[in-house]
Amino acid sequence: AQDVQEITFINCGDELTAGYAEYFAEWEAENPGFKVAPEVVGWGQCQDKVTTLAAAGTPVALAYVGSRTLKQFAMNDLIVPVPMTDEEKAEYYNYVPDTVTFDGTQWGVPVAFSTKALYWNKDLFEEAGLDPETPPKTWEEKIAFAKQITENTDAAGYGLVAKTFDNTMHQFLHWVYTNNGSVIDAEGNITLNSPQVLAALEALKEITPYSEEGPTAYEQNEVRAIWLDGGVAMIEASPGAAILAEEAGMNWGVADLPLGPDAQGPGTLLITDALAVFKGSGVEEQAISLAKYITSGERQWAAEMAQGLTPLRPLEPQTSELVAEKPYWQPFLDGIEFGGPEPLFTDYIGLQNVMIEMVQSVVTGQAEPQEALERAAGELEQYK
Amino acid sequence: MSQLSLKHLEKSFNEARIIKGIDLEVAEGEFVVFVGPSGCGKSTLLRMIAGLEDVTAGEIEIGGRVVNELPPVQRGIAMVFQSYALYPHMTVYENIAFPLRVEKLPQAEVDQRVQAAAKVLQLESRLQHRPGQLSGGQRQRVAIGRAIVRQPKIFLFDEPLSNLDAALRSEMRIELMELHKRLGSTMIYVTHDQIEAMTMADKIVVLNAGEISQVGSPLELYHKPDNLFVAGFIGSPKMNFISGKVRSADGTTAVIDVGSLGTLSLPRSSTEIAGRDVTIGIRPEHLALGSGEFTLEVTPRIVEELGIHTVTYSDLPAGENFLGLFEGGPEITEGTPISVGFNRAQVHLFDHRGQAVY
Amino acid sequence: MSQLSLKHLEKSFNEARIIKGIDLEVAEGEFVVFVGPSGCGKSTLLRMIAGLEDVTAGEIEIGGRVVNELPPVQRGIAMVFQSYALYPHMTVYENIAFPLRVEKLPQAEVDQRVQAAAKVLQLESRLQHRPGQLSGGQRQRVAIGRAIVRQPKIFLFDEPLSNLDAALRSEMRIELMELHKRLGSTMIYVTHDQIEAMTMADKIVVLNAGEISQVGSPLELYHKPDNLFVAGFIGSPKMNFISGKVRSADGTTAVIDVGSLGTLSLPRSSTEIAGRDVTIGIRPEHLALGSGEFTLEVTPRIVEELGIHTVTYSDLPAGENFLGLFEGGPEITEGTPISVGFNRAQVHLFDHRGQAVY
Amino acid sequence: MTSTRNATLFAIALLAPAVLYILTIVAYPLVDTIILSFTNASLRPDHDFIGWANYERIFGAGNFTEVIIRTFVWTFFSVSMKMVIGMFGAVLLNAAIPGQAVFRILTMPPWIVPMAIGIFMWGWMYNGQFGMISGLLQNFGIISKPWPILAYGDSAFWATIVTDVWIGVPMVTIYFLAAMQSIPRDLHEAAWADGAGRFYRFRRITLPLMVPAIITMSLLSLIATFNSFDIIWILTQGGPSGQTTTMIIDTYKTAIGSRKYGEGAARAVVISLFVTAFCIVYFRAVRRLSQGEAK
Amino acid sequence: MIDRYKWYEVAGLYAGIAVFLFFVLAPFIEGFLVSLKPLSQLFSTPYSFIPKNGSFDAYITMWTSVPALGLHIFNSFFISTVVTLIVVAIVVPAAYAFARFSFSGSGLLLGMFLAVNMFSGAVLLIPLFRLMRTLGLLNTYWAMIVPGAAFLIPSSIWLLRTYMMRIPRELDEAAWVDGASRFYTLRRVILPLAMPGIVVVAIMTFIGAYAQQFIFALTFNSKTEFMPLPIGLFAFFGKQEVIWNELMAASFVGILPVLIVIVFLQRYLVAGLTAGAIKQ
Ligand SMILES: Nc1ncnc2c1ncn2[C@@H]1O[C@H](COP(=O)(O)OP(=O)(O)OP(=O)(O)O)[C@@H](O)[C@H]1O
Ligand SMILES: Nc1ncnc2c1ncn2[C@@H]1O[C@H](COP(=O)(O)OP(=O)(O)OP(=O)(O)O)[C@@H](O)[C@H]1O
Ligand SMILES: [Mg+2]
Ligand SMILES: [Mg+2]
Repeated sequence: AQDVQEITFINCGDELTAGYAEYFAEWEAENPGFKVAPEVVGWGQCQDKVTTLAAAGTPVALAYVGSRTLKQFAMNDLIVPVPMTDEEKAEYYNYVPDTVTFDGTQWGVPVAFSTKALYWNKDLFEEAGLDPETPPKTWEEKIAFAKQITENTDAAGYGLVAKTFDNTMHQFLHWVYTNNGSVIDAEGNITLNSPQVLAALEALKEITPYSEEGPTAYEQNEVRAIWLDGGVAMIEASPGAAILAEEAGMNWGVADLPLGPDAQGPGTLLITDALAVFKGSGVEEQAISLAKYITSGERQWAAEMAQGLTPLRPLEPQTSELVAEKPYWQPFLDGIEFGGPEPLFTDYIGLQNVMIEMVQSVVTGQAEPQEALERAAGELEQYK
Repeated sequence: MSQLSLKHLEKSFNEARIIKGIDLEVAEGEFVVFVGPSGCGKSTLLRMIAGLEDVTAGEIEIGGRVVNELPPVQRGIAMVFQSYALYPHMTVYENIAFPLRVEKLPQAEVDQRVQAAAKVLQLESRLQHRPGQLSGGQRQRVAIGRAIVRQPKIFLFDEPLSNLDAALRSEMRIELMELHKRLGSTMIYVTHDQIEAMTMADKIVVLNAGEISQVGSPLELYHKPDNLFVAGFIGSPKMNFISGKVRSADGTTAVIDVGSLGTLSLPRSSTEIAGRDVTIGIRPEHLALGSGEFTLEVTPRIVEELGIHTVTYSDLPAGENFLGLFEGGPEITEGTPISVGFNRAQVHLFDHRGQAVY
Repeated sequence: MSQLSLKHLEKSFNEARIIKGIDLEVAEGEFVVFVGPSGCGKSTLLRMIAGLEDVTAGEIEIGGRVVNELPPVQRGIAMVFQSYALYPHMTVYENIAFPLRVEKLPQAEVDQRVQAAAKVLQLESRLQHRPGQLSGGQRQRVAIGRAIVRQPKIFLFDEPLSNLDAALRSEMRIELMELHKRLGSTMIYVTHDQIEAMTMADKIVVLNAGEISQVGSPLELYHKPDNLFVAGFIGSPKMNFISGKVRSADGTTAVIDVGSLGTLSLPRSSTEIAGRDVTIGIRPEHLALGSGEFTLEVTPRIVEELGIHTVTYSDLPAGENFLGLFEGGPEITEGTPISVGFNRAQVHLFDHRGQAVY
Repeated sequence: MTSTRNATLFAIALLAPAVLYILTIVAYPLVDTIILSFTNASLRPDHDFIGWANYERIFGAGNFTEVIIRTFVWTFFSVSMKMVIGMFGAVLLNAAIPGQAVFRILTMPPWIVPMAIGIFMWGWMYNGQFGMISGLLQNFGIISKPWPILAYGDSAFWATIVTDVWIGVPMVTIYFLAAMQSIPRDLHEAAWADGAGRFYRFRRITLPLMVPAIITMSLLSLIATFNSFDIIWILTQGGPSGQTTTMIIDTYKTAIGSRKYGEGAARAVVISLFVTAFCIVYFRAVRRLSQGEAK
Repeated sequence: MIDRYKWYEVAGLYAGIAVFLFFVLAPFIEGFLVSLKPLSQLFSTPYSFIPKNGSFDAYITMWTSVPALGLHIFNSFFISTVVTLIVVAIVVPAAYAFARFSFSGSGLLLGMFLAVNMFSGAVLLIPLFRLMRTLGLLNTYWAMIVPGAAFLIPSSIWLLRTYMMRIPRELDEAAWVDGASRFYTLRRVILPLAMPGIVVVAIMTFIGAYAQQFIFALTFNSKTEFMPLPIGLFAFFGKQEVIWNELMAASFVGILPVLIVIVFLQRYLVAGLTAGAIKQ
């Protein structure tokens, strides 16, 4: 019999990503002697499973991972670099390649992209005496609107996320990236303790009283549910919320994230997932080939649309068509320009813990913003 | 008025009728002993009086009040269980003190009462042991101790002395009797020990298969058993039974043909028995070596010398067992015929249904 | 040669010495009865012979072989536990059949043997019950059944009849004795029942606090107890003890001052006792109403009429209890003085250490 | 029994399968773990021995004592509540009243349902906006605004305990029930005849006789609770502000989440030592207590 | 008689049971309500205990959302059954040894067994994974059965030992005197008497294997056709959305088989232990 080599592939999710089955077949046809063996693992356990397999010395060839983990894998010599040509980089939106870049090279192929925008509930705006068609454009307005809504309606003004979950850091990074702040620079210096971030923390503190009761109990999906139920007027969320809002029959709008005083333009947090190629599977070459194949322009676009994800590439004419057909997509693309990536740290969990702790201490009033910021900045040093 | 009265008391376990309609009156301060063969329902009856078993039918009255539905403590009883029911996790001291603790008596009083009970029961040196470290007899004494520290109106004892040796047992017997005198409580006492039954009881209740066979004072039962069952059950060794047929019964004398042993004429007023099968009974201790009003010759198969007396086992021509009990240690050897006599007045007569005929 | 021999056998639980050096020889086919006060170590000794308790010191030999380390079944014994130890999840039938199942006997044989045992033990109608549904006596009989279906070389019985009524008990006694005769097995039997001890034993071993007080045939123990303990333990009611002082002992006659009762002269060869404190003993049944070689007047405090005989309880001037046992039911009333006599030959004498002096 | 040597051989034969099984499947990885605790093993395939460095780091970490104390408090309350509620349940389910067969079965679901699902359901309950607790309290007018239980350190701390108790209670209840059933009936009858009421009998008879069962269950609960991870992780991830962070959560966050296997192993070893010490102390205390009761 | 209750006692008992069961079942009530609500209306205020427009749709759609759900339930059942058989077979003799023979080192050994329980599976995962690979068990049912049983054995031994210690020693002794071998005694005397305890342990094991052992299945097995229920349920977690109603519905359906098993075993749980065994 002919020797057919398997390329094991872990696909996070509850089913194989739409279209992949065909792409695999096509790719296999082009690469005789290799066969793709996909395994679907639920989101909750996917990352752990991939990591455990790698740590145990039986890595999969190719797997979905959060781009934030690439640095850790790379530093531990578990994955191989997947350099991009400048052409390839250019195809992507601004900053997307950065999410998988560290030490000057790329360590994964971006496969999913997520950006956030501000949703508001027009009915609540109206009820509070605000113009339902005018979302806040600046932090100042956001806080003022939130205050007005809280005081004039049964609902709270703003959906604040502060639970001990990764999304709390993400949401805080919205503030950071809409005020031209950052956490770490390209040289690896911690830049957290800056006036821009301090302003973000202070704004957060200010808006807390106009947020739902007990923000430390809620993560993004829960806050979104409250928003859908009319419990809060404004939230920051991904495009998925739009579909839910439609289903719920709400009167809603979506806009760019409001900007801080130092903002240079619309910003957001850019989160990507990537396909990582693990070392030692013996089919690294083919895995890279496969990864690039299934994430090439059109195929990637199709997958994104099927899943309701932000496109990785400003593909035309598809992008224009998308915005024309579903105008709510616009703010999600706007923010990319001045957005920032998830900071790449060797110990991502460490980073996350520090940031969450910082946010919670401010939200619960246990610490003043400046003090919390200094402590966090100090602690971050050890996780670089 | 009687303190305890049982009226048509019945008990069934599932389908099995164990207690079949018992009527009994017990006066205050009386010492009543229940005897009967193993499995006849003594423990069951006691447990019903105690309130541990539901009553299937009938009534239990204590002090004139129907107590069928009352819990034990409200009936004013204390019970010694046949199975002892000691608390394995408590010391002997705490086992005995238990009822007093329930009553929340002050420690000084508890201590005094427990020590007193322990003294009576010769358990002083065991007070700090657990039941698991005690011998059978010691356990039984602890169970008694637990009952006597309380001073209830009615004591229920289920074979409380069965695991004691003769010496201790007779001491305990005296102790219990003195306790009875001192407290004046009513006592209901199950035993299978003849001596206990005969010496302690004011009234013996003979149970047979869930029914009362006879109630009476010990000597009444001994001298005038109502029926074959009681006659056989009371007295040890057992009464000798010989079957016979009544030749004639004229209202003053009954002439009975006792097979190869000849004829016996007894003063009986009954005429109904004329011509019927009867059983005559003679207690082994009523036989005398030599001759009496009636004399017969038997050959002892077994001779048991007990020191205090000697028991012989022989077979009558018709095959019946025939025992004799003679004082001291007379010269009797197995296989050598002896003559034994007995007197008319000591012969019991039972009709074909087993009822005594006097 | 003896079949079972115990050599300097000792047993301690933790620090407590329970068995303190027992030497005993049991011949094949002998019926040995252990008696002794509650807690003296009878069960413990039996369990050591069975192989259930480790031996602290000394040796157990069966058939000339030291078996200290052998498991019970290799010792060829069967045992009836004082606590029955029935298997609660098995029917009576299966409980009795258990040893046969172990031996993997064919069902027909099992059935035949179990039925036979059930018949003897009057358990036929209970074969399908569980132990939990049985009365105390029924449980005990099942335990016996389990021992007798096997036919071991040595039977060990721990108070097997203590829960039975007199009638069944004497039947069972006879059954066990016949079993003994039929099988010729050695039997070691713990009891606290005088009658059982006296009638069944070839040899009685009297234990006291972990030591052997005396070994002998029943009548030996009755008539010639070695010491005060045995004298008091064997015989029921208990022997009367009266303390006295030896006036003179010339090697043929001892003259004893028995306080207010006067002086007693007994034929005794010992001279050592001269001038010492002694105890004299007289069995209640050796007293006769009226006069004898010695006569004394006592006032019965309690009169117990048992039918077969009458027991009186009186106090001697020095405070000792003094019992009398008289045949039948003589005319004695409480509080009325009576004269009782006894003969020189029936008087026991014990020196200051409690040893008998003959 | 005699022939101790035989008995020992037999005991060894009986134990052999268990010992062999555990040796291969657990002990071997366990030893591996202990060795690992002296290395800097991480995701990287190779690792070096670094002596006690991992242990030094653990004890050097600033909040370690705080976490230990919190863990003990959490464990203590959780285990005691399990015992108390389990006993309460067992007593109720032991009563001779109709319907018990059904009630006993209805006790089981928290135990049967996959743990994560049970915790999600509690997450729903604790939700301030949509959950049953806050909702019912609002419906009955006891509170006026939503009460997000997991938002505040104190209530989150207790909420995680309650959930842990909930998951543990069925097993404890059923085990206690079985133990209660094996207490001879005549002991109760004797005490009852002496006038002891239900409560008194429970205290003086049932409870002392159940001491072995209580020890067993509390020991097993202790171990399970000490290592209880999913509940806190799913409900609060140790928050807010670390106020539900127990040793195992701390370990997970700082070591396993970060894939520092060496340090993780060291933490596992430390936790096990703590549990062991705790178990021994506990065991002694309970035994002394139970002996005291009997005196 | 002793079991007789006054009316207010009965009322109190039922009230107590109601409170107790409410505590135990409240989250299920919540979960059940969730399973009845359409996804879009899951989150709505004000809180209403009775769902407004509930339906059982989730109970139907879940079979199409996660087509292998039935298979997962079967797998869980199968794995748990095998685990239970293994555990009982190993634990019964071991517990008996610990309960009855006090050989030197028995305490230590017991302690060591318990110590095993103190290492939660998570830290042992990597070494275990290597072991499973060496034994060639990855991606088979055995990958879940073998470690699953291992971590359930120690506590089961402890539980059963406690139970067996309550069986009167005299019963062993009687059998021993009657010539029964120790094994025969174990089989004919101890085993039947320990049945309630064994059933408890078996149920515990079964449940432990059925519902709780998530991590081994996840790590040591990649084949969907072998995946047990807990993993299967996680299929209802999307990246963004959790299909709560179907998840809850599937959870309820998933625990049914165990409930049915327990219905059958429940009478053993209440079997009296030593009624009538001995006098004391
Ligand atoms: N729970 C029960 N279920 C069925 N039958 C029972 C139950 N308890 C007792 N019995 C039966 O009831 C009868 C009477 O039992 P009980 O214990 O009262 O006898 P007893 O007279 O005390 O006998 P013993 O002198 O042997 O103790 C027995 O035949 C026994 O088998
Ligand atoms: N396991 C034990 N630990 C400590 N002491 C014990 C133990 N077993 C028995 N004893 C003690 O040993 C002594 C002898 O007990 P044993 O059971 O042999 O007495 P016994 O002669 O059979 O008494 P009884 O006639 O009352 O049954 C008792 O004092 C008892 O308390
Ligand atoms: Mg009885
Ligand atoms: Mg004994």
